[in-house]
Amino acid sequence: MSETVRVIGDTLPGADFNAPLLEVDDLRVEFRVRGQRIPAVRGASFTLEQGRTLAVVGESGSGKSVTSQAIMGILDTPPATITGGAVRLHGVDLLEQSEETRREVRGNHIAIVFQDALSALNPLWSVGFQIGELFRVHRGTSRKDAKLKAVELLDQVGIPDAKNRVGDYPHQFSGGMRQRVMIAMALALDPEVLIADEPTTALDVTVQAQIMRLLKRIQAERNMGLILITHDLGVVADVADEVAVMYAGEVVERAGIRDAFKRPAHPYTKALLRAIPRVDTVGQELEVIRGLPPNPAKLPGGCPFHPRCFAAEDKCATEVPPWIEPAEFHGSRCHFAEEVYTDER
Amino acid sequence: MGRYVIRRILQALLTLGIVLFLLHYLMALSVQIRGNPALLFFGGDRTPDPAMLEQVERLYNLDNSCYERVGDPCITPFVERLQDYVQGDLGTTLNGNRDVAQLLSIYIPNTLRLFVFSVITLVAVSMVLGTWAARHRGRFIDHTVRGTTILADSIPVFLILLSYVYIVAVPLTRWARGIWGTESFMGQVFRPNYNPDYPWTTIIIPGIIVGTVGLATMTRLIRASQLENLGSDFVRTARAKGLKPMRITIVHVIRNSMIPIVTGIGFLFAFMLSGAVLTEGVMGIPGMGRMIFQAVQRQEGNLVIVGLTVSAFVVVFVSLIVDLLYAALDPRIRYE
Amino acid sequence: MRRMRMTVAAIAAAGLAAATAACAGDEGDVDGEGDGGGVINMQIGEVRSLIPGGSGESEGYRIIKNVYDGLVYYDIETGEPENLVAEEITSPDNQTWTIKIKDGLTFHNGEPVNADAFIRSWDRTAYAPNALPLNYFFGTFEGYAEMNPDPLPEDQWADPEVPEYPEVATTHLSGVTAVDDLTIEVKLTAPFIGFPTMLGYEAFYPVAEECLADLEACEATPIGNGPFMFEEPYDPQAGGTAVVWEDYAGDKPKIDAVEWHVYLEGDDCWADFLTGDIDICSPSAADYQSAMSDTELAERVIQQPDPSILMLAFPLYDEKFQDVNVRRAISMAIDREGVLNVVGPERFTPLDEWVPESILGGGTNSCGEYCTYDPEAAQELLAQAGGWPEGEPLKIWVNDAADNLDIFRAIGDSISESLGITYELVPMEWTEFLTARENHQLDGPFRSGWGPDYNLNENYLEPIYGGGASVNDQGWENEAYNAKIAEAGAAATLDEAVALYAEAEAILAEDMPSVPVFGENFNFFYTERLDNVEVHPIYAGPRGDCELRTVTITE
Amino acid sequence: MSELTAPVPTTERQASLWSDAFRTMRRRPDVIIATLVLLLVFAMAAFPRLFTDKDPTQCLGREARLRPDTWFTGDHPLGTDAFGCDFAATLVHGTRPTIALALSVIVASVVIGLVLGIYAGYYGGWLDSVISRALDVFVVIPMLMGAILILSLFRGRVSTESLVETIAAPAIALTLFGWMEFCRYTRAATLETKNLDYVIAAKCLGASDRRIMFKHILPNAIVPVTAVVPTTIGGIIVTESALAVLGIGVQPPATSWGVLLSDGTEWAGGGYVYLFAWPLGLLILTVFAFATFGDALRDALDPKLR
Repeated sequence: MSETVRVIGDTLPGADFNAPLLEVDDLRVEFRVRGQRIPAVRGASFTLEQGRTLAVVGESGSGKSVTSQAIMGILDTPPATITGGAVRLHGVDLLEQSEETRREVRGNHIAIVFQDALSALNPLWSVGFQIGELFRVHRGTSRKDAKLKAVELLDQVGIPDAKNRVGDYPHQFSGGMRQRVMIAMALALDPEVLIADEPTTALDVTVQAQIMRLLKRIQAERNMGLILITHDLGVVADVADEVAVMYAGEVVERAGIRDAFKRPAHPYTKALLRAIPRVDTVGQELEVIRGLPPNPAKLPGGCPFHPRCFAAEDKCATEVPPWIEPAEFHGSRCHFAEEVYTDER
Repeated sequence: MGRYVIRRILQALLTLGIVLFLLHYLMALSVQIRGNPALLFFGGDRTPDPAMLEQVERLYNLDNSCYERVGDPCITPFVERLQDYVQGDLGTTLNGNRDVAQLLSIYIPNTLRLFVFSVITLVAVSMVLGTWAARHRGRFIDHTVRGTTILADSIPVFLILLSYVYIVAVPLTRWARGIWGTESFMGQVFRPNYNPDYPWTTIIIPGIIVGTVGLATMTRLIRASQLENLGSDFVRTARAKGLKPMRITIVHVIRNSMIPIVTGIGFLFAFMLSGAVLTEGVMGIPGMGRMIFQAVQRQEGNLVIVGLTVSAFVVVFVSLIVDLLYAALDPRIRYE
Repeated sequence: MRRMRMTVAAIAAAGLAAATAACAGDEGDVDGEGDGGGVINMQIGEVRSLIPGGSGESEGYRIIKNVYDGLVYYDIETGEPENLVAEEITSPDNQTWTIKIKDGLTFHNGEPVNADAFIRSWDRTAYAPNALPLNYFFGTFEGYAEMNPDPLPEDQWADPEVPEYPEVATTHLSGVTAVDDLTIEVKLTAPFIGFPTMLGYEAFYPVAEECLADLEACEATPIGNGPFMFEEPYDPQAGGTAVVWEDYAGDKPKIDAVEWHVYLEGDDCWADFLTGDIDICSPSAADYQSAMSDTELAERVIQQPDPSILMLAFPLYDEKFQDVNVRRAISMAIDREGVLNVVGPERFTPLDEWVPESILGGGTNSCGEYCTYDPEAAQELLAQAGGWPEGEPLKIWVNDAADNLDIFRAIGDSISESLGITYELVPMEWTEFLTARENHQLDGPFRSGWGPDYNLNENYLEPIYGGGASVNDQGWENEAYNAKIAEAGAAATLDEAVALYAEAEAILAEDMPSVPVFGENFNFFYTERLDNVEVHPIYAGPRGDCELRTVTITE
Repeated sequence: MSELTAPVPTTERQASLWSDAFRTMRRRPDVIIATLVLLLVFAMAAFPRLFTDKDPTQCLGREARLRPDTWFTGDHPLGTDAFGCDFAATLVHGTRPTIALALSVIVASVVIGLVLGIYAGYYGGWLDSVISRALDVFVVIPMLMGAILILSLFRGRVSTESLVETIAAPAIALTLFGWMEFCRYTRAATLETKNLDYVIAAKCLGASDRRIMFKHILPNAIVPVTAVVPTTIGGIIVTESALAVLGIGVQPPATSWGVLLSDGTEWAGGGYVYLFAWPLGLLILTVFAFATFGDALRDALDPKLR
């Protein structure tokens, strides 16, 4: 719907509009700590189309946040290093671009909403300043106009009395409102891809729903691609179009949201789904996944999930499972993907 | 805010009042235990006539009998002293009968000038080093900066001064005068002693040397806060906004790092006052530090009390300013 | 940002100061190109007062002696008083003195220097309520007692612990009268042949009427009658400049002006001397050694004895020191050369007399062998006297100023090494030391130093050892000695008196109530721009001075 | 300073905090070197006879300032000092007063600070007000100035017979103006800890105030205090030398590094650099070792900022 027709070629030379909006291909990230190399992301692949919502789901430490930061290009290097793969925006591999181009891409094309808005906003500057800063830096807008734009944005994300609150500091907002400020800031330059990294984790349940609705609405209005990163499958159900489940730094299952919920093809996904409290399971005992998430420095051999897997067999401990697609647009990294998909295991 | 300031000021006044009384009591005790400082008036190797001594004692309010009884807090002279102070009469010195207020008007500016240069040095050097170390955290430069500043802090400042005066200053001055001439800035700046004809120029070097007091503490503070800020979520946000590193540093890191710097200066100020005692002594700067030291040596009770109260006032005042600066720097802090 | 501005301001201010100084230099001929003139830069300590009678310390006197002219001036060679303002000083009986003043002399402000000028100065100093440090100089004058009364009887005090004094009714010394405008008659309470030698001292300088009218102004800008005068006020913390008085009647100084730079206690002028900012300076012991090894610098040194002396005195009220042989043993146990090596050679000279050579009547070597280091003889003497109490340390009492501790530690080390007894150094703060010494509370040898008030051997004998056992610090009394002192005071001529005082010194030497240790030395270095540098042996100040009346600037 | 906060306390966490700290420290080469230096200095203080067989009180004026031309051999391995005493002996024997002074000041300050801080923080109310006010009052007078004031005003006859008498006066003066930092940390830690669940639990179980204070709160308070102790010791050594140079610290003929330095500064200019360089080197080395150790300890106890 964007009224401003952007000339993408200006800021992203070589853009091909027939290519997918965002394509992450076998992305690999390592942390180097005290001479030790710890893999954080070990081959993440997924694709995002315009106007669609992709949910990236996983436990903490599964590499989903690192992936999002790698896409943004804001990993702390060192200790993190991208060791392989590609992040393609309109077919252009961002990893090969100069730092300057990447800076232009940030905010202009891809924006991110962080989990904890309190620490993600600078406590010493007013929210108006922090939103306006984007216009001033990227568009050269004057201080006054930038402030007007900020008011407009705050209004759009549903902050009441935005005009008067634009000069307030982050600590003067409630948690939900602060997250709205964060979203307003991400939307400022009308990006094509919005990454929301656990946007509701720190919030109350009612507020969570409001924020999710807001994100959905905005995504629809602006026809953006939205990557929703969360550890909570429950949040994803109503919002996402597709889901990518991550475990131990790799995508273990990728599917359309309905398919994934109905017929998961990876034991981990299945276990996650069973752990969601639902109206129809009231009275039954909730299942929990046994064991702890693996230490990325000491991953188990074979399938990294095997020590916790209900379906594991001997070969799971020795052989790395291949990518199996039991159905169209539905893949899983499990030796027994077919069986799990068909609910034989 | 206003209420907070008033409460802080009242608290500060109470502190100063207690300091004033304690100092008075210490002086009284010292007179009671050690004997009469009026003897100083006569100086030299001889014994004054008792009648003369009495005259002098009367002149300086030392004739109160409480000075004969060890442990007596001498309340009456204290009240008289306070009355005099309130009326703006700071009294005179025993040695030379000088007006104390007039002495302060000479000494205070000198010490302030010294502090101007030392604060500039301290902040500038520790900012550069702290930022540098933070950027290269855990690497060789970080360790080197840390080691060097700790080493610099381990060398007592008066020894740096003495080495400067005795070893470096004379050849440096001669060299500079050979090039730029005696009356030039360069010809004066390296002089081994303060010179009242060049009150700013000849105080630069001692100021810089005093500025090394607390360098390690300050650098460490700045490094830590820079690290905290550099690794903070809001800096990550700023990067996600596509800001240039320079802008991130200026807008999002430095202001946040100012807070520990302000604390650090407030904290180190007291140490600088100590440094001033030695520096002013070695470099011949007629300032507060040296005045207090000599006054204490000569048992110049009045001068000690006035001098230390002024110094205490400065410390209290600085800490008040620091607290108020907090509020100015950090919108989260609002004193109620 | 504000700090930045301040730095800029600082540099600007510095530049300005440099610029103005340079301008002043052009006018005042600071660089002194050729033909004499120029400004000499002198170091000075903290000055107490610049009005005669108020200083009483070397630094004030160093300025006063150039800004004022006294009745006499001490000859730089012989040390004898020569008339300066006085025309002649005579007495028929050494008790009533008549002083005639030269005609036509004035103060800087034009007031005449006459009998009244002196009398008003003396009255001011002698008047007890003024509490001036040099008050005691008038103790021998008739009428002093009326101006310095004894305290009231104890039962009349309001507070039993605070003595009270009667009002002093008179403001004039009755023993001093102006016979005519230019003649003063002074009556002393006892004959004193050395009276004229006292008159060169600060206490006896004249004071202008205008000065007494506004003491505060006069303190800053003294109104003197000497060759130098202040145009700008003198600042005791920063110093000041005195220029040559154009209308000075005597021999005018060869320089244009003198600028005094203040070095307070603990400061050292040496570094500034090396950079040429100070013209005369005395180095510390360590700096002295390096200075003397610089051949070029070593040519510009003035070394001569200073009349100040250092002694180790005995508490004769303590039973341990009753035997003269103990006192002699301790004296002979002191390796004076060795101690000198510790505190810095040539700062002192070993002393074997109670009156130093530079003083009228001094140089008698009266102590002789007993002031010579001889550990064996010392041990023998100590054994004769019955030895030293077993296990008891010899306590040496000193006041902790300057390098006293170093000197007496070295003395203690030496005694301990020679006699095999342990010693303990007891440093005391000055006022406390003074009180303990006077009240005879010390139980071991103590420091005793003396600098002369005037140039006569009497000044080293009477004030220190006279007055009887209860009065002097040693608790020493010898009738023959007291008689000799009295006889000398009444002598007909100065020469006769000097000889009699020397005899008194010999009596003192027999009893040895104190041990002469060192006479002090001047070691003054001067810059190459100076010439004809002379140092007056009396009151030159400890850290460097010269005769400003005769010094020249060459360049 | 403010960067130190008490970590969440349970007994095991305490134990692991200390052992973690110990383990981290053990691995750092700078800490190992600093520890070796400190051990050497302590050995010199405790057993001076191991390092020299000369009597430092035997001094011959005529032999004053013999330069150490024959390095480490001969009669005077480091030459003689300004009084003709063997310089090596003086230096070694001067270590004990220096170290003893620093240690006694730090022990006294820490004890005073801990006790006052815990009482102020635990009981609050008027006790807290009084102690906090005292803190304010002492804080406004810097340590060196306070020490100068006390030492000069009450300077009198000082005996140098025994070690205790030698260091008593400066030790008291420095302690008087040295306890505040520890008190402040302890008070803050106490305030933070006293409302924690396990302390309240202990209270409910009827533990006495004293038991709670010293059993439960003290272990927490001691963490920030310990972290500043080594650096403070270095500071005390420096302050002592400053006092000695001003002539009001340890009184000669007793020696300390400060006294040696103050003699040394006098003679360094005259070409006797060794008189200045040796005590200076020893002092800087020791203070540097303390500071390095303290820096590492602070890091180890507060790993966030490493």
